[in-house]
Amino acid sequence: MTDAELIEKLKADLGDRVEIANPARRRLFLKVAPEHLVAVVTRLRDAFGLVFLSTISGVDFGATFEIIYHFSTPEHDYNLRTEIPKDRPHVDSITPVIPGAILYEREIQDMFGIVVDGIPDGRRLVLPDDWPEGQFPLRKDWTFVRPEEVIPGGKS
Amino acid sequence: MRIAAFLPELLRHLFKKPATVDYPFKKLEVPKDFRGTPYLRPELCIVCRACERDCPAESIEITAVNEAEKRFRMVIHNDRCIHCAQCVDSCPTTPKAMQIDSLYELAADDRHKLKKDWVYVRAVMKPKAPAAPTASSEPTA
Amino acid sequence: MSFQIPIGPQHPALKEPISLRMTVEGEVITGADIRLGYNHRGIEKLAEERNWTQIIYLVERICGICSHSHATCYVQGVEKLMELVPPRRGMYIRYLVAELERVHSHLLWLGVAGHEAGFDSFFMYTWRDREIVMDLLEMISGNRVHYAINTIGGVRRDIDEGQKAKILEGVAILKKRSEYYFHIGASEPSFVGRIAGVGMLSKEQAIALCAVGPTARASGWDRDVRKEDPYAVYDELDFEVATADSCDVLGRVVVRVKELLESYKMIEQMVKGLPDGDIVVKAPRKAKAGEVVSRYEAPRGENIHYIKANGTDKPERLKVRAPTLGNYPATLVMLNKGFIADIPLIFAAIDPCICCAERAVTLVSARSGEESVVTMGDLRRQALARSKNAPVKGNAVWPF
Amino acid sequence: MAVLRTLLYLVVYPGIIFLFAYSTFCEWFDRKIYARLQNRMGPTHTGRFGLLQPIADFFKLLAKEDVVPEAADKRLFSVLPAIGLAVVSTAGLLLPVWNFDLAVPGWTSFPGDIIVMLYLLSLPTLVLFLAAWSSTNIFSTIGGARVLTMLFGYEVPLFLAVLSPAILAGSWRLAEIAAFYQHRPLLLLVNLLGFFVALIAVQAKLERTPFDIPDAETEIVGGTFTEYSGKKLALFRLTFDIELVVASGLLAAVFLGGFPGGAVLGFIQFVPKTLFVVFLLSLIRALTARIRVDQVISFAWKVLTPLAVLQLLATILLKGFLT
Repeated sequence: MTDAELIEKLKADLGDRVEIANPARRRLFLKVAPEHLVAVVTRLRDAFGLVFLSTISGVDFGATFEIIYHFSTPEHDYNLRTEIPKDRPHVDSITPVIPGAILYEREIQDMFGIVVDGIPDGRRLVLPDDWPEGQFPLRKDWTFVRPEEVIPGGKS
Repeated sequence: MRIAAFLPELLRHLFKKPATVDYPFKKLEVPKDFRGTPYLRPELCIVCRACERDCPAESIEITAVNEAEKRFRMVIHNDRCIHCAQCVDSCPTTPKAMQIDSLYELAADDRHKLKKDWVYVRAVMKPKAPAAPTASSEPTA
Repeated sequence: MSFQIPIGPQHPALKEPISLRMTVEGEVITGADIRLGYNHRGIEKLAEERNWTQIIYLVERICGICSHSHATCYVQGVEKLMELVPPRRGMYIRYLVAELERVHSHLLWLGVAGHEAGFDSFFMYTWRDREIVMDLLEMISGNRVHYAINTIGGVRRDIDEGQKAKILEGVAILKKRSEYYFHIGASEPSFVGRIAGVGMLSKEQAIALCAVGPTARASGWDRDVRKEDPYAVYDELDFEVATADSCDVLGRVVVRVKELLESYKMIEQMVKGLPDGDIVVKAPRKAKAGEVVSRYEAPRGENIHYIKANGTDKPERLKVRAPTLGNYPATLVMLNKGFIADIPLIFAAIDPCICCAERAVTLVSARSGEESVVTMGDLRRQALARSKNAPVKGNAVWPF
Repeated sequence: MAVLRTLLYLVVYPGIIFLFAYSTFCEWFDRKIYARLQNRMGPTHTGRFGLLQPIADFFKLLAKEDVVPEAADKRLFSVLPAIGLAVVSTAGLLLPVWNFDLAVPGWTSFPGDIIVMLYLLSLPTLVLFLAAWSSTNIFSTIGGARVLTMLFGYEVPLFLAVLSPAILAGSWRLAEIAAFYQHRPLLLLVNLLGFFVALIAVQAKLERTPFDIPDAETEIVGGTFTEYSGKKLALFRLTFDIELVVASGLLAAVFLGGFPGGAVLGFIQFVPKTLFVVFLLSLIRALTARIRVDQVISFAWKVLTPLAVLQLLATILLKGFLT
């Protein structure tokens, strides 16, 4: 199936819930509103065989977050993106549809402070347990001030 | 499944020379492209700062000692160096002002001793001519 | 009686820090939990402050064993962003190193599997033979671990005729040895008894939990980025995707040995068909705004980098997903109902490469079995207080 | 004179000095063979050919910090290494190398000493279990449970295999068994099966691969030894080295014809025979992967014990045939 055919098929199936871009061969970028996310993922899994989630990336745009779900089938790569406002960072969990998404959802919770609603296990994943609340390292406004290097037993 | 399938191989090795090298007493040669520690040939450096900009470990530091005399100081923090030799690739002069040696026994008990610095006068862009008469290279470390 | 045993963050079976909390009843595992973050170095954040060239060496240091895979994955993404086409010869050398790295990684893994099963002779032999491929890599790139052969637009070191001959010679020896290991791995009864039927992961579970790489392929799910999304030179090479359907650790051994044999085939093809020409094109310092998803089949599975550029010499966002992370949910399923003795084997069978934060220590009190999370600062204070209060030992002097 | 002889026997040969020196040599031999089988060098630089490496390791451990866990039973924890060492050294005294009179049983060689020796060799296992249990560490506890589980597996085949030559010789005294086979060397071949059963059981008793389950470092850290450090660990390691010597000496005395001819001739036979056994044990160690504890039990009861019983039956039938 060529890219153009696939896009036609996707458009026919999902209607105006998604915007589709095709920047390179085999690469599809689908944009979906956050409220349709789980429904679209379910439909894609059942009708298009998207069972394999590679990872979930988050990007900080200043006023909004973009979350990208990278799926792939043997023929195509699907990158499903959704944008959520920063002042209300909530997104629905896709773990009921794709169980393997759990670690990636925990990761974006840690790193961006995005609240994943309905996640079965919302503990911290990569950040230490004594990490202060409300600090999310991959947000653009979070900066790390490198402490002065202290060499034990000598001057720097 | 076979009992003691490994036995012939094991017994064969009893009479073979060990595969390991008795390291501090015997040494292996390094390949010709080995990336050791970077060093500077100060008479060639045009202070373009390409190495400083591209160094992934931020271990090269160039500061002006005297702007008027065009004297500069380069410090290579070998305790931070990751031996990627990107500075050699980035260096625009021919021959390269940044060079890399092939020493590999770099352990030291004091990281301050690993710092190397050069104070030198900036070379002119055409390094094919013999070094400028004012160029005095004096490694101070 | 069920009790918890902590495997890690420091444990002889783990070469890197990760914490597995096992609930066991006698020798049988009834529950498993995983805790990451002991090795988080903030590379994604760091990458946002570096320029395109510096990041090559940064991502190379995500992992020591598959260093080339991360660098290649990143570089091929950046080349797409910059619309560069590297010369054919450069591409061939880059993927030649990639396949050699796969050989080295799989041989290393075979040795580790042997060691985890207490089969040290196997471990020593595979690691001895791995030296051959390490020497080849050192000869091509200059160094043994971080090859640093990638640069944006090609590679940094060329191959001459003598080196080609040496590569072919080394691969011929390795081929013979790998076939021997295949034969031994399938026939030494104590080894097979340890790995057959251990760590079962059915195909349905592998798909649901998004397993990647040899773990997925050993469950009969033939996903391989090299085949399904042939990047660079892989559509010109003749190879097969190695799979097994036994779904256990033995299957993972078989898959990896088969992949070794496929890699030797590819190396020979690449060395023999090495085109002439340049090895590198000059890269611009800045990339146009845009985004790219770069996929690469690392020795451990699919490696995916998402790179977003904003028109400067630094990326807007670099997201790295190392293959091991994708295999953790599957590992927890595999561990369930296994024996304590199987923990290292099952965990090693996904070839874990742990890259992610440190700073918290979980203490399990031996007496009460209660857990308390203590920060590093507290621990240091406790240690200092204890050493201050401790009486000076009379015999704390060297006795001779 | 008798007192001097006894003192020599207790202190020098085969007493504690000899056992210490020879057990470190056996450890060196084991390590060197193991390394050479794996195409490595093994100990090389301490002393000539690295001969002093085990002694250097021993003294290094003696100088290390000795940590006793707070929750442990301190008295038991500290005294167990010494008990283990004493037990195996006592077993070493019963080896019929010197100072025995075939006609007159003495305190170093008496009817039934083979049984005493087997029991003395079983005691270190119990010591190990107690050590593991008193450490209170979770890994040690698992290791201790594994020690006992394994004990139920290998002990029966070992006893059956070692006792069948004794039945054929018609004596419960090591020196007499050895003398019996010296007169009829061909009968040694009858016990070949028993020798291999005993060899594997001894491998399990010494907790070496494939039976190093109680201290499998990749599974349960140090297992039984997790909490032991410094001097106590050094003593435990020495215990295992001496146990290696004593067990290989027992096998050599029972299955390989013993060591006749007084102190000097006996010594000349003792060394090659025990080294042969140690070599075989090293070979097994290099040949196999560690198996699981349930596999040990099923292997011991389904394979080793039937083989040992077979050996016993063959011996009894042969004995009836001979007399």
